[in-house]
Amino acid sequence: MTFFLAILDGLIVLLLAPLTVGFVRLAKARFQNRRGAPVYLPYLTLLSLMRKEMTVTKHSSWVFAAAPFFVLASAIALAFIVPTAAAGVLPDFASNLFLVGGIAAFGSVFLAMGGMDAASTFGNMGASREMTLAAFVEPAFYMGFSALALVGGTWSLDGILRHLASLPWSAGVPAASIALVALVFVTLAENARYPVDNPATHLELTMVHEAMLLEYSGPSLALLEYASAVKLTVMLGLVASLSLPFFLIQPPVTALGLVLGVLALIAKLALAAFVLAFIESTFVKMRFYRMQEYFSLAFIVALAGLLLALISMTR
Amino acid sequence: MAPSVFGLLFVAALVLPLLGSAAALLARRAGWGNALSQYLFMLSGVLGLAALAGYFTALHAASSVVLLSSPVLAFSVTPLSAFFLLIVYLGTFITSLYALGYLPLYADAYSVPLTNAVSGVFLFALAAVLLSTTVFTFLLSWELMSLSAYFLVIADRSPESLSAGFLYLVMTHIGFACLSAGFLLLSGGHAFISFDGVREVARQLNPAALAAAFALLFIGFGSKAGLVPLHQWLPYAHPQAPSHSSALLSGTMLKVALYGFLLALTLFPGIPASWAFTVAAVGLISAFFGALSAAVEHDAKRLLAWSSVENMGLIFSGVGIALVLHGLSMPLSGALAAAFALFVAFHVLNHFAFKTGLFLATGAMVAKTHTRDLDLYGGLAGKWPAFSGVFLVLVIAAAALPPSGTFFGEWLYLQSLAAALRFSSPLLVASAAAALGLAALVGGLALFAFVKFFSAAFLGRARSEHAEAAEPMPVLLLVPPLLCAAFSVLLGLFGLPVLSAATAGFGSLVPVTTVVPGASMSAWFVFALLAFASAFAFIAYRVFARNRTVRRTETWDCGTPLTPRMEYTATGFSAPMRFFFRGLVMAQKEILAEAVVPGNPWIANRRIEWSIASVWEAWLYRRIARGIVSVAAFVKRLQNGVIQLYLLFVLLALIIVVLVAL
Amino acid sequence: MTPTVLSASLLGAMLVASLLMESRMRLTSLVTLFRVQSAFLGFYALLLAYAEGAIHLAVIALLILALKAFVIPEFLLRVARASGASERLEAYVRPTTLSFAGLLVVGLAFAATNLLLPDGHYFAAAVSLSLVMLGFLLLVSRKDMFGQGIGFLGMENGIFIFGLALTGGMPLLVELSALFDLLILFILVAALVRRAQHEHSSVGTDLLRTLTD
Amino acid sequence: MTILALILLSILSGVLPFFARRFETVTALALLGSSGVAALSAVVGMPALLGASALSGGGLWYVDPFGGLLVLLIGFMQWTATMASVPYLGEEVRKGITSLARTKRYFALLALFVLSMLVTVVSNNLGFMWVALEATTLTTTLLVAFYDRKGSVEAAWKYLILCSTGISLGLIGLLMTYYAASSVMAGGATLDWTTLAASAHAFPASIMRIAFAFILIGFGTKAGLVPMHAWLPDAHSSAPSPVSGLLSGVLLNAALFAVLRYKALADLSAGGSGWTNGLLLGFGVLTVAVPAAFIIFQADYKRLLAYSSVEHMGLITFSTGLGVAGPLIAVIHIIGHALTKSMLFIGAGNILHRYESTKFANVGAVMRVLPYTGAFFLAGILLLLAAPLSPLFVSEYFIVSAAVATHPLYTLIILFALSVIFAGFLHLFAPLLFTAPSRGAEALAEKTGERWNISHTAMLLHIVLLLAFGAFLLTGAAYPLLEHVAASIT
Repeated sequence: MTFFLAILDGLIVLLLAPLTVGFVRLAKARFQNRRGAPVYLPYLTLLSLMRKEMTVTKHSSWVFAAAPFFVLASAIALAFIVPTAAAGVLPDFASNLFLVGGIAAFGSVFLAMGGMDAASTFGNMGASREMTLAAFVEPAFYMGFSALALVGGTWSLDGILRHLASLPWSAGVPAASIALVALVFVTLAENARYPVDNPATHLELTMVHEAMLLEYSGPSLALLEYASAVKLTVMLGLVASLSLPFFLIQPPVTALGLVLGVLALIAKLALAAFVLAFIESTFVKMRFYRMQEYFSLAFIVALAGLLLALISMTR
Repeated sequence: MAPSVFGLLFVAALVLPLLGSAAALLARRAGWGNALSQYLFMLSGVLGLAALAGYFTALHAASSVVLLSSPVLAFSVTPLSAFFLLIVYLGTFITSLYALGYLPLYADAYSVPLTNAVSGVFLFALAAVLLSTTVFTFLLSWELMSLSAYFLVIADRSPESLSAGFLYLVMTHIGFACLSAGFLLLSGGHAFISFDGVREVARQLNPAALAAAFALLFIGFGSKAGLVPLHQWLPYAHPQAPSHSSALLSGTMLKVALYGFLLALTLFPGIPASWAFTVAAVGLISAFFGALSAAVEHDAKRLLAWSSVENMGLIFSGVGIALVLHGLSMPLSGALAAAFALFVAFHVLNHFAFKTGLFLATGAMVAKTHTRDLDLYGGLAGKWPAFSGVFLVLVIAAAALPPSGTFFGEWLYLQSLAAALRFSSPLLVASAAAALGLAALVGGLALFAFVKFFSAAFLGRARSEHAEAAEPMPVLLLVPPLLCAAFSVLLGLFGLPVLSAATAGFGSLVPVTTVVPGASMSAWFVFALLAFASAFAFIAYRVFARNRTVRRTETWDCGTPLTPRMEYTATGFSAPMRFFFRGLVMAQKEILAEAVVPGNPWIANRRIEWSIASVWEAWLYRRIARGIVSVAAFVKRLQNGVIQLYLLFVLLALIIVVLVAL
Repeated sequence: MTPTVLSASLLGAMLVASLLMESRMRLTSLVTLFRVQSAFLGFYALLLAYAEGAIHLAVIALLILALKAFVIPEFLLRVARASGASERLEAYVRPTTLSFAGLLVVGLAFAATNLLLPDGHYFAAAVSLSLVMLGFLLLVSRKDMFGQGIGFLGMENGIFIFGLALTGGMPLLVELSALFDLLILFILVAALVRRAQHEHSSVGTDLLRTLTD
Repeated sequence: MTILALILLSILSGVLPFFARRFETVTALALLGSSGVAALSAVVGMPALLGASALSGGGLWYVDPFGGLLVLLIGFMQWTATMASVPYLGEEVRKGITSLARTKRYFALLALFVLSMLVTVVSNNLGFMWVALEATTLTTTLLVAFYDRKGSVEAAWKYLILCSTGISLGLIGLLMTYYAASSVMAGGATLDWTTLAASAHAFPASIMRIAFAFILIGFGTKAGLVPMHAWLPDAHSSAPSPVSGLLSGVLLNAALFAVLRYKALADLSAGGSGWTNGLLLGFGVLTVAVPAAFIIFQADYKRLLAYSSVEHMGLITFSTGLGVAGPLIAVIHIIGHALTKSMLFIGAGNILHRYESTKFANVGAVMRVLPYTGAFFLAGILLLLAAPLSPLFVSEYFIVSAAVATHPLYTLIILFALSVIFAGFLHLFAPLLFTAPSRGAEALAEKTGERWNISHTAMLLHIVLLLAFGAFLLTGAAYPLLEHVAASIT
């Protein structure tokens, strides 16, 4: 029974991914006093991209063609092993936090290789910067999640979520609050949002993630766009459900509980998208060569989270 | 197999390399000389593996097989040495298979018979170090190993390899001096003493002597394993050797240094926490410097050498932390110490697999493109699709990405460190947190280095005629790296379960490895997950993508026609790293502008000169060298040619000795 | 003049001779003083031989008189004149300082003797030790090869007295071969002096400073 | 009786070449003579080495196992030195550097030198030993000044004056020992070592200590101990190479042999070897450390080999002072160093003739230009730097094993000095062997290649003997025999 719930949790995320991106774009538009496109527009763009013809540069090799599949595979794997709507459905070895870190790195590596194979300076610069960011995000990523693990008592995200859900809100979440802030830093860096990277531009000096997608077109571009959408949804969903561990789908589930869970997830994703849009509209993008300040800040916040977790645990 | 039979097998495997080198010398005129010696080496590898198989299954690796026990020389197989012998014989087999196709390509650069003869002695010495059970035999075979490695490094007699060989042999000799002093300090004056004897003698030694002996042994083995600050020879020496030998140097010799250190640890009655902390700290610092230098390096083989420094640093820090935890008596410390020991064993195997494969593959690449500078590579994936596929698997293993065995090794390491955060003593938690942060950064830097290596070499357009005119890759040079890649994937799938089963003592395969309750990992699940996700993505593509026509066009260049020189080279790729760590890699960049028309600053030919230097070499090595030189210059003034002064020396000595005699 | 007074005065004469040798800056005067010293040495040995009735000692004494008083100095002067070496000798310091240094050395030697040999024949040992030290001083202070050669021979004389004073002389065969060695040594000194004079047209040792480091 | 025959034969082999007129007959006669001497010294040395020590010639000669070993070494090495001298002088005669008369004088002096060394080692009478040691200096002075080169007179003069001064100090020491003996022994003192050793326990310890002081400084000058070593690099580098091979290889050990004779007497009189060991250890460390400074940036490879001899003498002296296990180590090191160093000098001779310069800057790519000499030279360097199969590896291992527990500071100084010397050797000899010289590289083209001559046979003999001895050490059987030899030193 829990096996189906895990598959369901993954599928929900896969379906909702373009919706979250739509939410974020809508919220940002509204912040900029624009009407913004309808929320379901990303679904349509992906489908239309799928039907377009692909133009591939002569100089690229098989790596350029294979990269989108691996990037999407890593995103899909993340969707299935990171709990968003459901809790207590995955065994310990399935959602170990270091496994999540590894698979995220797997995805960004192939994205960077795709960028490098395009033999254009834009892609190369994007790949070089992406790999630098991936290298610097790891300490903060693992320290933040370890702080959470101390609070949750186990190293599998699913177990942490289940533990937080079982505790009254005041007991669990405050202890993990600083760690969650660190995770927000990490999420922004991992998904190429402000202040690390500007997702909406094609200006070579400010784009990192977009630069690597520059050479892709047609179905490959769709796969890559969809993969980044899924990754964004997974991480936003995780942070949201960790900070608001209510209405989660627990194993002895009833039909009502299921529907409520999905709706709660949609609400949480909308809220998270709104917060993300708010951050993106207020913060300015940091210069790439000041990135070590950003990541050292993230690491220090994670350490503070660890300290708080230790104090709250021993008390 | 009865014990005596594979005692014979071990002896055969030990002696065959010497036969191979003799054959190489005797048949130096004949064309098939190289082939004959390589086959003999491979035979020794196969026999060794067969003997080990027999040893592991039949005796359940509990007791040791004595091969020779004369009062001076004594060889026998012990459980600890059997594990490392596995690596030596695997390495022998694969590198000799590779040398079959590789050495004929370099018939003019290396004198093939001599190189084979020396590598035969080297292979013998590697196995002999592992098999020796008395201090004298150990030091004898150790010195033989170091010396034969020197002759492999200077195989092509070029000035760079001579200076690299010089630095290597001087550091090795200092290490050997420390080793002999350390071992003999422990054996208390007995010249011919077995390691068991040393254990008894060490028990009665006073703590100061034990501390001095440990320091000496750590310096000796650390310098050989390439730990900071005695690592500077490794990035110079390994690349200069022929590729199949540098694969052996990096893949196997560093492990023998680790074996020596582990053997030395068993000799001490007890390891205080302060020693273990220093080992862990030095290990982590070496890992950081190794990874950082690999990230900014643009010479292919030197990058791999730096990555060896990083991995050996990680392994030694694993040993250090295991020792610290072993000393504690807290609830989880026992399980965590076992986890780190498992990490050391597993990472040794993983590093052997991917490093040997990478060195062999890079050797093939350098053989075909005649340059080692990554900035001149590019577009090789198009020319050698199969080869680049194998290389990608090896790079994934080197960068510790999920499906590879190294990822599960890194997981063991980081997971156990995170689990150590729960201990109560603040010092332990602080150092565990620092170690976790640094280890994660090291993982990131290694990731950066190997992505840079793969993409600069294989992707994009050829940046020079070296890469443009790369000849097709012969199969013989492709098979050994393929074997290594396969072995690394196998390690990923079965490595952790088999090893934890072996160490845990029961026979059945353990699908899920658990470090502490709540922290477990199953290799098969990860493979299944990635396979399922890739299938899912492919099916999504097949279902949704109606129009699958592909049009090959020029890369989008917004107007200005793109040339290969506009691509990011490996140096360009690592520019952010050089900027962020400019203090540590001592990066200097100068843009020199000479005005075309004197007096007119605007029109000028600009030239950029940039350089990175090793912090250690600048601060530590040159300082010591300058100190020795100044002392030598001072002492040299004694021999100034004036006979009257010499007579005064004699008189002075006489007076002093007579005064002593009164 | 009982034998002991006679031997004491002979030893005193030898001491004075070698003290004077320290400050001689001309070759001929240095050689003559060396002859005088060796002659006294020969008589002292004869006296001892007569006193103890040791025939082998007498033979040795006569040989010393023959060799050290006549043959060697004569041969040295002929070589010096044949090779055209300059008559003037040089030293690192002025002659007066040399003689004061000689005095200091003799004082030290006398003081050191009772440290080295608390119960032996004190005066003879002291004189022999000072002769050795004076020879050494000559070796160290003189710049030219002649000075060093003569200094070395003076030291040999000192050691010979040391042997006589302590043990009444070594067995004949050993003494003979020792003297034979001394003769060969002197021939070599002469040969090297001639070669040096031939090559550098000077016997100064400051030209012999090329082999450094 | 056989010793008398040995002495007569060596005098004969010295005189023989004078009767020949052509160069070939001179060398043939010299070779014949030296082979005879080698055979006879084997007859004298071997029984003493294996069996008990033999007193013969009416108490004049005394050959104990250690003496026997040195006789054997002298016999073998003068044989290979003469073999190497034949092509060495042949080349010089062909180039007109040396006249036929000089070659005759060369072989005569060489034979006399060998004779004096043999007498030093076998004489029971300490007076005779002193005379023989002085004779070694005298016979080799003209050999050091053999060539008319710039530094040879200077080297010979320094060699003569310094060594003779040293040996005179040794004479004072001998006289004091004689004095100490006569004050105690009833039947009148003799200079025979065996009788002295029998009653040495009664000698007054204070006088014997001062006597040993004089002996150590006196004969130490001859053995090249620092600070009395200044003559050694000059003399050994300006002498003809085969002779400097003998000088470095075995003459230094003969001088140390003399010192050890007196050490035995001093130890017996003092009732314990603590005091003398302390002195030997101190001088040993000094003699290993100081040459390191000269070896690092040495410009002349013959001087480098000479400094290396000083360093190895330091190691031998240090090991003799290491108490019980000491003499065993000294024996191994003496054999190892003697054979290796003389071979290297023979190789250096060949290199000198082909490149006509002893400077590192003008010499290079020897492995390509002189294939045989290069290969043997490389093997020699490795054996000298204590490569695994070399006897020096075993002896240096034993030194560290015996000394690290009791004298940690000394061991660290020695290990550091050895590392510096190792680095210096490698830094200088690797380019010499492998890369073309900076100056005169193009002139090498037509000089490449060499034919196998008798000097290569000599070098090969040395290497085979060394490797055999190294392998013999690896089996357990070597150590009882070596203990037997070492026991006779203390």
